[in-house]
Amino acid sequence: MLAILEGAVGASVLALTALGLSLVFGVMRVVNVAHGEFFMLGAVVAWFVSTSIAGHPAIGFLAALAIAPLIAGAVAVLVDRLILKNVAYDPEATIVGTIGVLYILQQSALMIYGPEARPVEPPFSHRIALPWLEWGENGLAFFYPWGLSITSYKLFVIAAAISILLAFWLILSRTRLGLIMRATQMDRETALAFGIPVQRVYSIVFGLGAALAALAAVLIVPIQQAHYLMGHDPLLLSFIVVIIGGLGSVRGTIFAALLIGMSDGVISVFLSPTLSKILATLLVALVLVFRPQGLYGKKMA
Amino acid sequence: MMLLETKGLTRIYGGLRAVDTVDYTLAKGEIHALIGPNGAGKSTFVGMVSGRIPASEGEVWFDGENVTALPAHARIQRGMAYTFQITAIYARLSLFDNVALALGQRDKAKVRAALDRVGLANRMEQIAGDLAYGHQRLLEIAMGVAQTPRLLILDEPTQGLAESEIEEFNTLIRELAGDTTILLIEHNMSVVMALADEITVLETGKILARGTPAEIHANADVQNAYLGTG
Amino acid sequence: MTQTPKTSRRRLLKSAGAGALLAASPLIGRFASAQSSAPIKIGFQQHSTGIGAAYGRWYGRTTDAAVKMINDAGGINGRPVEIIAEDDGTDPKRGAEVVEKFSNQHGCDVAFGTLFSHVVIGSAPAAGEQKIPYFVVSEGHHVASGALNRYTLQPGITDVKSQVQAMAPYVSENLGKKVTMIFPDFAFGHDHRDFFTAAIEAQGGEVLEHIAVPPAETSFTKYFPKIPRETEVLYHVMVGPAVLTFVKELGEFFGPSSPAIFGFIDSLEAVDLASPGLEFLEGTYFWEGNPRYAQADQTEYDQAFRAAVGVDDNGASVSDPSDVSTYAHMFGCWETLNIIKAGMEASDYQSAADRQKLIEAVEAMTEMPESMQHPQGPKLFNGKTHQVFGVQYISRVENGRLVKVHTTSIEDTLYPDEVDYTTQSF
Amino acid sequence: MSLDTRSVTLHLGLIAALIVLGFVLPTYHQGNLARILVLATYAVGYNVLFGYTGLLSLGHAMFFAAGMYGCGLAMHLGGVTVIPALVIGLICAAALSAVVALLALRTIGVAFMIVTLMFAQSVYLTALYLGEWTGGDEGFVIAQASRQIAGYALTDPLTRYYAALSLFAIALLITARMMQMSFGRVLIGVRENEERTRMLGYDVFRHKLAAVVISGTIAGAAGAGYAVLFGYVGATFASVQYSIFPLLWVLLGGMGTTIGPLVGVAFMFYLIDYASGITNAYMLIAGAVLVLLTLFARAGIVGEIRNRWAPWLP
Repeated sequence: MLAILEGAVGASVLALTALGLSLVFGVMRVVNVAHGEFFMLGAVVAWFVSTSIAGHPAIGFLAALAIAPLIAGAVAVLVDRLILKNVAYDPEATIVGTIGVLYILQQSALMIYGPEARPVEPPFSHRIALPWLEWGENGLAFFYPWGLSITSYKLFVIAAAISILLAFWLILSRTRLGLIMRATQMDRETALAFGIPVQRVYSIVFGLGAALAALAAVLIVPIQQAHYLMGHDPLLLSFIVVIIGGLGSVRGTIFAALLIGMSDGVISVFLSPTLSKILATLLVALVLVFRPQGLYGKKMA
Repeated sequence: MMLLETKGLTRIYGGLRAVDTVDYTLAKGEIHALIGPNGAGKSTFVGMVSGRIPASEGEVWFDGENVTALPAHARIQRGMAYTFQITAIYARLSLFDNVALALGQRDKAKVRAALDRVGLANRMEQIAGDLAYGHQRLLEIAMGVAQTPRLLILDEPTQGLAESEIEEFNTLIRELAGDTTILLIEHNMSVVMALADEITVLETGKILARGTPAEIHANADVQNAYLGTG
Repeated sequence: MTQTPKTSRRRLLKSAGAGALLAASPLIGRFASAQSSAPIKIGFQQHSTGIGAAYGRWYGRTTDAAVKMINDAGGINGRPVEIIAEDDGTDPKRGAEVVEKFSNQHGCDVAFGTLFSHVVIGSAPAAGEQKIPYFVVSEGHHVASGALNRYTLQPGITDVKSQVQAMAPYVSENLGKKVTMIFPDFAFGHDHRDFFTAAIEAQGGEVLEHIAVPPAETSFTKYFPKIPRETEVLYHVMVGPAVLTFVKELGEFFGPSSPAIFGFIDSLEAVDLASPGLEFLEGTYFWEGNPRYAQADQTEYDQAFRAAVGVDDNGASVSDPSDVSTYAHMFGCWETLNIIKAGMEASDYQSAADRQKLIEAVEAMTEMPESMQHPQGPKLFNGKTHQVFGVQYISRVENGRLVKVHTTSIEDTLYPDEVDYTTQSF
Repeated sequence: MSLDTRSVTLHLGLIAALIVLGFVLPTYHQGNLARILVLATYAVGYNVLFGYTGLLSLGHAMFFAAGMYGCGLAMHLGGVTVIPALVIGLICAAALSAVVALLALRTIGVAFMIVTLMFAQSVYLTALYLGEWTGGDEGFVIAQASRQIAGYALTDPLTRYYAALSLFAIALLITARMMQMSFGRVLIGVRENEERTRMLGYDVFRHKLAAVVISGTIAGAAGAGYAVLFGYVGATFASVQYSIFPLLWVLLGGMGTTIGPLVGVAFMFYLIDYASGITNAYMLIAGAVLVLLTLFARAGIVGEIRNRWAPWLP
């Protein structure tokens, strides 16, 4: 039970990050290797914002929620305009280019922010603990704290992630922007022919993808810490989630995030954690081998 | 002696029977044209013959052997060759490399000979993608011919060719006839009439008619379904 | 070990080794003249980037302070010391390349370095091949285990095996005998697992459960239900950027009803104890290589050491109180540089040709009393295993500060020799 | 001069130049070049799959590591001498690449990238998990005394240099020759147009399988070579980072060119070595150079030379 709740926290943050990657991948057909660094950027900005604003931690946190995605998005738009546009979104050139961006962002963070892991104070945090119940010799016995324990903030993260995902889904399916994005995703040429400013859509999408990653990072920093190398794992995991979920499928991405977020936690109940990580990794790889289109992807004819 | 035979060959796309229980035979040495309106299932049919597209039902027999279960490359190795409707040459490689891959060997003289048959021998070192579209089609045909197949499947070979090039193409196919059996999908009726020994008309996945060019020309159903529209 | 008189050693070397060495040493070293006032070059392998960067920065500051002290006091053998720092990226491949660069490109006299064990182990073969003395400040057991070579020494910091086993008596007597260990599932954690389990059993205690956490884990709560309920002491050691999460989640899990908790400060090096979420650590115990907070009985040496490096009484930078040092480890750089100085002066080091004499001089060292050169405390060097042994500290968190509650003896840290490097040829 | 003669001249000339360099270079650069040659061997192996066959693997570190651990453990725990240990390393890499290929080649494109990435991650975690033998993240040192072939100490700089050069030369000549033979041209055909290649009667799957195994085995040879020549084996070499390196090197040098991998490795090595001498922020410089290369030299260094001046470059 605890493993599942913890998994849900990780999974909801992962879903947001992966959605950003999936969006970029789906609409622009490029792999953004620097995606994890936008995540890191979000966390680092959150630290700067929350430490420079005095008062209740919630104020700083709210400010960070607004500012961090904006900054990450702005940097991403810059990357898009300066680099991706000029290589015409060629897949290979984009990979090398974004690896370059990755190095630049990482090193800049090291120089400006420093090598330490720094925490951000959560806006609120109450410990919620349920005891473990066991029928013993003397009747029902309570054991603290081996039952369920979690903080209210963690529950908030899950709720926040769900609402952001819902809002995003609404944007994608109900608004004109969403329509334009989906049209561009289907067929770039046709979209151009219909007068859609594809270049601007690309910039928006790339910025939005980065902003989502940054948003996810702001949510997680009160639990984890901001560190200049923290972008590595989210990148790999989002990658895996996007592919397993099926390209461009929001539903698939979220489902895969849940699967990945929970799988090793649950398996590790039975086996040694590292062994279970190995097995979970192999399992995911094999899912992909035998269902290459992903769980929700459409099979290509 | 039949070189190619299909029995109840069927392809279903999401409930739609693109090719519907087609029984078909092709005699050795014949030039056979497959015609029909767009979406009649011609390309799907030859795709299943060559193995590009797996058959939903039915069988393909080639030279007395059931090849239904064989993958495409194994069928090609048994003597089929296939040229694509949409030009599928190696655009970033030289003409030499293109033909050498088709030949399976890097013998300059043989490559030159194959290119010579379509009049491209003097462009051997050029990059294929730099050729004009018509020349790319000719290269595609040269690659098919270079394989010295027993069955050559040509999917709309003359599309995009100029009149003079079509004339050369006709000559080339006539030269091949006899040694090579040819299955031709073609829209250009003058090419069909000039080359084909026999014609099969497909419509909505079924064989509508089969006969000599003259018979097909006279067939009222065909007139209705196909020629009438053009 | 019996100590060979330094003088006779030196004579022996001069007759036997000098000729062969001259032929083998690199060009650059050969022409450095004995009367030279050119600086002694010490290559400093630094974790400037990569996972070890927080340590690297403080190792750098400590090194600069130590060199300033040495140079202010007249340098080594009358020559100034120059530090040539190269980033190893916290990567073993780059580490080895950097050692070669020191030896062949910069013409360094010795190499000196770094914390992370994989970088040390990756670099040691290069040091052995280049025949350049390589002084490490890693706290790994790699040197004393005999895995490395005669050119690699660790004279400035006690190794993990000693640290861990020295904790067992205090833990079993004061905190409890039933221990559950949480450690990272790679070599550093395995060292703790193996050495502490053996040591606590020797004290009549037992380890109920080993909980190994996979590398790169970022959330830990799911491992905590595995802690057996009868646990009296929870022993934790974590490294890497996620350590703070670990401690916070531990607190969230136990709330007010926890067993005694004992941890290695490695989990919180460079982390402010006043960070949000760490209130829970109040009353828990930590191993400290060197007490981060200035103690009531602070020595004059510690005071001077702090001043020289620029660390305040809370273990943070004097210029930025939120910039917390890696105080439990970085003294090793200071002490190691002073040992290089002592070794070079004892062996009358002039040029790269004297590198073997330098190693033999360091091997001949034994007792190192607490002093300005050894501000962390007294030490005993074992020339056979190339490893130093020093007192260790246990502190308790009281009002958000680490207060020293126990100082181990050097004897607590000793264990039988596992290698004799002095029998190896150069 | 015909195309093939020019290619032969280029490769033999390059090797001859490297032989001469071994004598004239200062010790430091000689040591660097030895490392570069071993890593370039890794990149040459990667190039077979990525550059020529068009399959982008993000997991090649597992093959490098298989060779490295196979060879290193045989020497460290098995007490085997260098030559048989190298063979064991090669066998390990070949076996692993065959198994991985059989599974991963069921996928294409991005899925192939991810599957190889995840297999490599499993191999990395396994190396950590078996820490009792592998030393986990710390790794282990191969005893200096055992690193010799027939009395020639591989720890001697010059011997090591020529050993590294031999390794590289073998890999280079094998791949260069392969790319002139039909087999190599078919791989290029697969890269350029897989469907067309299949419809010319080639068994595309078997060619890809062979490409993965050859590529993985050369990568493994580089890993085994690194273990023997530099005496250290550790899990770092199995990490994702070391899967991304060969991709970078090959893209930098020029994918699908025989000498591109060497140029890419050398460029990257000296870029970092040089930049780190000026500033600690050498990653920044490396990043900027990568961005500039993508903007202005998309085909990589050798690729641009081929595009602009020397279309015959193999």
